[in-house]
Amino acid sequence: SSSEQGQNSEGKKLVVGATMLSMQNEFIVNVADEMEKKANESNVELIVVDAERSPLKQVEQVESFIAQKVDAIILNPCEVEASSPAVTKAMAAKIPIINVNSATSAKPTAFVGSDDVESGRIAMKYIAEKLGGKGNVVMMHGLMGQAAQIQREQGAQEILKQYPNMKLLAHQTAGWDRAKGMALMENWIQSYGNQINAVFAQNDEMGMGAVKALTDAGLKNKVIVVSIDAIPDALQAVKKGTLDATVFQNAQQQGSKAIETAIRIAKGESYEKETLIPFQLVTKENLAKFLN
Amino acid sequence: MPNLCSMIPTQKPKSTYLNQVGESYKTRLRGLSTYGILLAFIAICIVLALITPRFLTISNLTIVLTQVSINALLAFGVTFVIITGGIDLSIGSMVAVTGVVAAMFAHPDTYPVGVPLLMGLLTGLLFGAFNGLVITRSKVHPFIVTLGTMTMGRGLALILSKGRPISNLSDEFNFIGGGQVLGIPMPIIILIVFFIICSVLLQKTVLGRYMYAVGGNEQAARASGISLNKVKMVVYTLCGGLAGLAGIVLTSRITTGQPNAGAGFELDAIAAAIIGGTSTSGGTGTMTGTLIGALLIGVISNGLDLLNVTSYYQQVVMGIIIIGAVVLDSWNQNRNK
Amino acid sequence: MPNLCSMIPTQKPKSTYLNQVGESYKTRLRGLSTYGILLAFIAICIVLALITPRFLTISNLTIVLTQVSINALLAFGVTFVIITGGIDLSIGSMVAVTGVVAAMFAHPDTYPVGVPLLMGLLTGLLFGAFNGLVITRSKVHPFIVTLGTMTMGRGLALILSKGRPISNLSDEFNFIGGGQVLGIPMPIIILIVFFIICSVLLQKTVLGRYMYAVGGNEQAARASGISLNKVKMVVYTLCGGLAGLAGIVLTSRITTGQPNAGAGFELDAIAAAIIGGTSTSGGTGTMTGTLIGALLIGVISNGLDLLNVTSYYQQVVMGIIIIGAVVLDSWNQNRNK
Amino acid sequence: MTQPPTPILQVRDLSKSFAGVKALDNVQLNVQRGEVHAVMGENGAGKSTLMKILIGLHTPDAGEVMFERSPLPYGDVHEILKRGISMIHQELQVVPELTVAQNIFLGRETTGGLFSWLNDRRQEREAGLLLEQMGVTIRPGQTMKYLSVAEMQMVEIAKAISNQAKIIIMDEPTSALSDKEVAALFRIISELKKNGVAIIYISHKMEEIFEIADTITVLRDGQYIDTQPAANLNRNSLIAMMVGREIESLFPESVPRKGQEVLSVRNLSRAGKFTDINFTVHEGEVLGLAGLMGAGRTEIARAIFGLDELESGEIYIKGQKADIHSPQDAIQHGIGYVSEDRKALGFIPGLSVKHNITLASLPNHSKGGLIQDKTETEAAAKMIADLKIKSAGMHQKVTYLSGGNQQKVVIGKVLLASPDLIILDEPTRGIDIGAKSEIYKLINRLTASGIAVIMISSELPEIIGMSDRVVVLSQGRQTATLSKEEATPETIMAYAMHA
Ligand SMILES: Nc1ncnc2c1ncn2[C@@H]1O[C@H](COP(=O)(O)OP(=O)(O)OP(=O)(O)O)[C@@H](O)[C@H]1O
Ligand SMILES: Nc1ncnc2c1ncn2[C@@H]1O[C@H](COP(=O)(O)OP(=O)(O)OP(=O)(O)O)[C@@H](O)[C@H]1O
Ligand SMILES: [Mg+2]
Ligand SMILES: [Mg+2]
Repeated sequence: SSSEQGQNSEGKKLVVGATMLSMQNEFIVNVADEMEKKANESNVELIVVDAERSPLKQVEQVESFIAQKVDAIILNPCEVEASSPAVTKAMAAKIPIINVNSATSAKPTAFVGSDDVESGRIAMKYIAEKLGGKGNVVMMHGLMGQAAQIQREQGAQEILKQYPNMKLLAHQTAGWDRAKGMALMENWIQSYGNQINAVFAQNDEMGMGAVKALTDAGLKNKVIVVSIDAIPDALQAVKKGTLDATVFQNAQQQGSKAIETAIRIAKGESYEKETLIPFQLVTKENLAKFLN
Repeated sequence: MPNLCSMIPTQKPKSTYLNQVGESYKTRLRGLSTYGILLAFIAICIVLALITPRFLTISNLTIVLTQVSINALLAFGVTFVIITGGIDLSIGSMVAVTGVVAAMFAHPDTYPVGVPLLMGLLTGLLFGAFNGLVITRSKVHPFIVTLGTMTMGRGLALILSKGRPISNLSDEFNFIGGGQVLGIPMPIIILIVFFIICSVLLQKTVLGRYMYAVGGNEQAARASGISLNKVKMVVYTLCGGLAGLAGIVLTSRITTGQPNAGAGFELDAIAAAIIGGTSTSGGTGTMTGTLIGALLIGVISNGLDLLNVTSYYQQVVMGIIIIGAVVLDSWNQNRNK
Repeated sequence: MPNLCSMIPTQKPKSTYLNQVGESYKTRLRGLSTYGILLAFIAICIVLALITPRFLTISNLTIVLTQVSINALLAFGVTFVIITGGIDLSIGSMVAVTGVVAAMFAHPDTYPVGVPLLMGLLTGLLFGAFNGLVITRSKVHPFIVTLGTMTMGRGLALILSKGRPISNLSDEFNFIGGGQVLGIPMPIIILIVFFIICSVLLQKTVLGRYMYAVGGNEQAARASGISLNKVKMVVYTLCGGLAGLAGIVLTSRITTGQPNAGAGFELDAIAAAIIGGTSTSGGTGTMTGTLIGALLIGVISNGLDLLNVTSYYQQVVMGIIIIGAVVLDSWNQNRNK
Repeated sequence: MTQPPTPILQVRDLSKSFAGVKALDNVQLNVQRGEVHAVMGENGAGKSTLMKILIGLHTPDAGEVMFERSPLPYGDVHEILKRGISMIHQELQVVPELTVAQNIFLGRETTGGLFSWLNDRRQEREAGLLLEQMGVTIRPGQTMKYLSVAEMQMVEIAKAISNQAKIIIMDEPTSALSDKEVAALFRIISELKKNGVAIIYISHKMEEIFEIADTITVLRDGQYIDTQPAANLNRNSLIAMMVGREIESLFPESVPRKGQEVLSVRNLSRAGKFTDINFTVHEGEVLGLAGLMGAGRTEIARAIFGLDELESGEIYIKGQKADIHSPQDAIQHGIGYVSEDRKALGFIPGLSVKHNITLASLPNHSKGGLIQDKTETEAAAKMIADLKIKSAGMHQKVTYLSGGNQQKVVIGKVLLASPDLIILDEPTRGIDIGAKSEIYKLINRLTASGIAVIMISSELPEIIGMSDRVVVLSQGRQTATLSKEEATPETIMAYAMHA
């Protein structure tokens, strides 16, 4: 019955600790909110902490969870490698650890999420198809060296390689930030003017900045802009037609599935070792599905 | 306690007869400190114009100015603070808080555009006044106080916005950062207006004079009947107000209130002020210098993008050019001394 | 002219005595400055222990100490710098560069573990020496120089690592940050060893004395035959070396060389030093104070996590507590004056 | 005639300029072992610059310095100190956060043990002995910043002496000392002379020069004028050499014009500083405050001016009780204060002459917060003309002015706030004889226009020459109030030492 859902074998309320990549990132906040909701429903105590994009902080937070002897840990990794010690330490302490959203090189008890490389592929593929496999692209990176930046770039580059007539004119970081994305796009417009056919921004924030700069310069109709995350702003922009496409990651599913898995493991029930939640391309055509 | 300032040897008193000519010469050269960095700035502009024809176009220069506006507004505020011998690290967070607050009142068909403007500014002024209050009451170093309020402000912005960008702002509001008047982008107009206001305030008013006095020698200022606490309250509040304005311009420019906007802006603003000749020990600095400092940073950043320098190298080059410009300026000044 | 010397009293004015009693009393209380922040620290610990039973456990305290170690090492370095009246904003970037360099040499079956250690340290020392060189040669304010090298360092770390984390490090290397000796985590051991080394250096050696002298009154130090440039070179180099060590510990702890590690670390380290009583105007400060400052920050951050304070509120509370602790300390000092 | 022995220090044709200004122009100086060699000249004559070259703080542009027959290692302070030249600097060169002993041994610390650890305990012992020999009671473990200026000056003297130097340069060592310490210093000097140490001595106090100097070298505007045995000179001939003209009488005649009561203080007290102080000052009157160093005179002035809080007692201004808690209040009540420490409390070094002069009266030169440049400039120009302030113009920064002119700027600032009462605390400290007589004339002009003056001074001739009445303090207590006739050096001293 639901009243005993969140209890461990000794009948005490289950405690789950979660460390999130960054609570300043809208997508991650959405995942965390879903987890919170699900935890409330299941009568589980959820402790959410913010790693502020620092893998060191994340490792320390997991250490702290271990010291507190939580029943399960949910890890939303900052980094593939650098967050791995967190996994190793939890495993060594025999506390189940579930990776949500993205992977670490060390193998956790279970994984719920998707592969960021795939999102880069989806976005760039859309651009390539729109341009008919020919044209000039610019790419906006997130903060250099971060897992999401590396993987999204990797996916995009894979696709670019398949289209020899597509040229990467320039690529530069705008640090995941809308204002910086806007400034960068403004400067690119100065350098390349009409040569740019498409923009791939590694997240919606930068994408929205690029859209703003292009609109101001009166170039939006000539340039395709695609980004990743499908935040509400981006969906609105897709609706208006200013943003051509974004890539949707299912925050709701990632959040609730993560908690579900954690509870199952903690209670010693059977669970999925890997729950893959696919990315989906969002364009004007299928937009309705994502607006709620 | 003996006053410690008395032990810090200042420049030797000069002989009256001998140096009058020399002094006025030196004084004139001293004034050139701003001039020196202006030369560095012009040199960089010339180099950029030679390397890339895209640099020296009206449209590109307009963009540079627009991009510079936010940093310049912040730098004006922090120039006041640094002139009095203080520092403000919380300006980046103030940009976020004020932007979020303004955005909360800027949805279409809710309030007239004056309301988000007022609320944003007011938030900035209050935040700044809070800084000033803690600094003057507690006598704790402004570095640590504003480091604390920087963290607090960031948290506040996240709490107010629940960690999500606030979008869907009215067109009137978005005009502030995105509109144009007579073909001139609004941020540039705001920049020019506030440059003039701040310059006048600093150079032509009693308050401005008191700022120099407090930063130049706090004890002597006090003994001249100046209330140190009042002057400090005013500069931190002003700095907050200008950060509020910058927050509004930024929010309006990107048409979203961003709780994580402005991170690191404090360092750029302080850099602009120092590059422009404001001494961190207080008592010197001008708004013109600060404006040139902000322009220097803006032009370099624009130029590196135009030249498509890889982002890794951009950072290295940016660092080298900034240090280089200031080093050249300081050598130049020392040689003339 | 009457001969004044004949009238000179042989009896000395009593006020000198009077003064001495009062003064030495004051001096003793002054020494309590560190003590004040220690009290604040203990108070916070007691409060935490009362609120949550999880706080006062060996395992939790071990974790806090381990977590504090990196910030403390950085704070030790920057304490040297601040005591001489300087500042170093580049320590966060140095952590990244040294970590990346160390990781490049730390793959299993390539070099013995001494090589990455040495290379990391050397990189830090060189970086710091570069800071010192520019600061002493150019006479540009350390704030702007290290702001420049902060940007440059970040770029360098990205260039060296090609923007990617460097992983697959040897077990020996990972032992530095992740291993234990007699049940004590290595970072804690390193922390204690370097706390002692830095304390002794500052308190017991001529070099340490010169640091205080240079920061207390540069001109007086120079007039006493102390080479300002040498002392400054040493402190920036030391600061770089300690940042290198912190970079190694960090890299080893997260088993990856991260080009974007350490962002913002400079502010935490400076905060620890200032909270611990190092004055930004130079001439005062102790390693014990800095250690307590770092512990204070670490304990608050740990406590807020333990209490499950929402991350947004954590920042607000963190800001309030830090300002609060320093304010209390300063009131306490003023009252005793 | 016997050949004079080779000088231990020979300076030949030394020149030094700053940004095109010649501070020294072909200067000569020969110093013999065991002599006290006075170097004299007006403010800005180049005395300190010459000394800073000798100690290595400046490097010369041209010329030659031979010390013990070998060239001086220019610019290397450390090496020069080691070779045996040490210096008491005109500006206090102390590290406030270090202890007395640490300051004394700064740069040549006592170390011991395998790793040459600092040995603070031994340093304190040695410093204690040294200070005791000098006859001063300063605890060697005391933090420097808690000492009075005079005590710091004594520590600086101890530091220079303890270097076992062959030449000790003393650049205005007595400007912050009272007579008792001066006597101690002179005892030390004669001791050093006996041991063959040469002293280069700089002071603006004439009596001192004639008391201790063997030889006198005079500089004027950076140029070498002459060197003479002290015995060949008298006060007037020396002044003539320095100034290039005669100065007749130092203290101008004045007609006392005592008017209404301006200030009256009753039972002023501040724990540990002063107790039960009562006096009254009238329009057109100069009230002298005399006492030994540390008698509490400055403390009383600071309290009246609102820089420090009073603990008890009342202040009456023109018969009305006044509540003064800040300098602002004091200025509003018509009080002006010229501090003994003009660098710390007097002026803003980075601001111009004009801006400094108008600082305390700025609201009077502004409308609605906006400074009226014309009114301000006129007011400043008038004050500059009135006080004969010499500068390159009113836009020159005050840092670059000579000490006397800096002092006049501070007085000008105070005057422009139109006070009824001015407190002058050591108004002539470190000021050359020409500027001194101008300041005395100025005081007379102030009283003539009905302003009341309180003058604090450690120079008895000044107190006696200028005051209409003298209040004498001893250890924070008022021991006498003397009329002009009663105020002889002997009586003042007797009351100043009164327990
Ligand atoms: N700011 C201060 N803090 C602590 N002690 C002080 C302070 N100022 C002065 N004193 C001490 O108080 C006593 C009175 O000093 P004060 O300056 O009033 O003496 P004075 O009579 O003016 O002598 P002086 O000739 O030195 O100016 C001295 O012993 C001095 O050391
Ligand atoms: N560091 C400096 N930079 C520029 N000018 C200087 C410097 N030091 C001294 N001067 C100038 O050199 C000249 C000589 O100054 P110096 O200090 O030697 O005079 P002085 O004879 O010691 O005067 P006083 O009696 O006031 O101490 C003055 O005109 C002074 O302004
Ligand atoms: Mg001099
Ligand atoms: Mg006095």
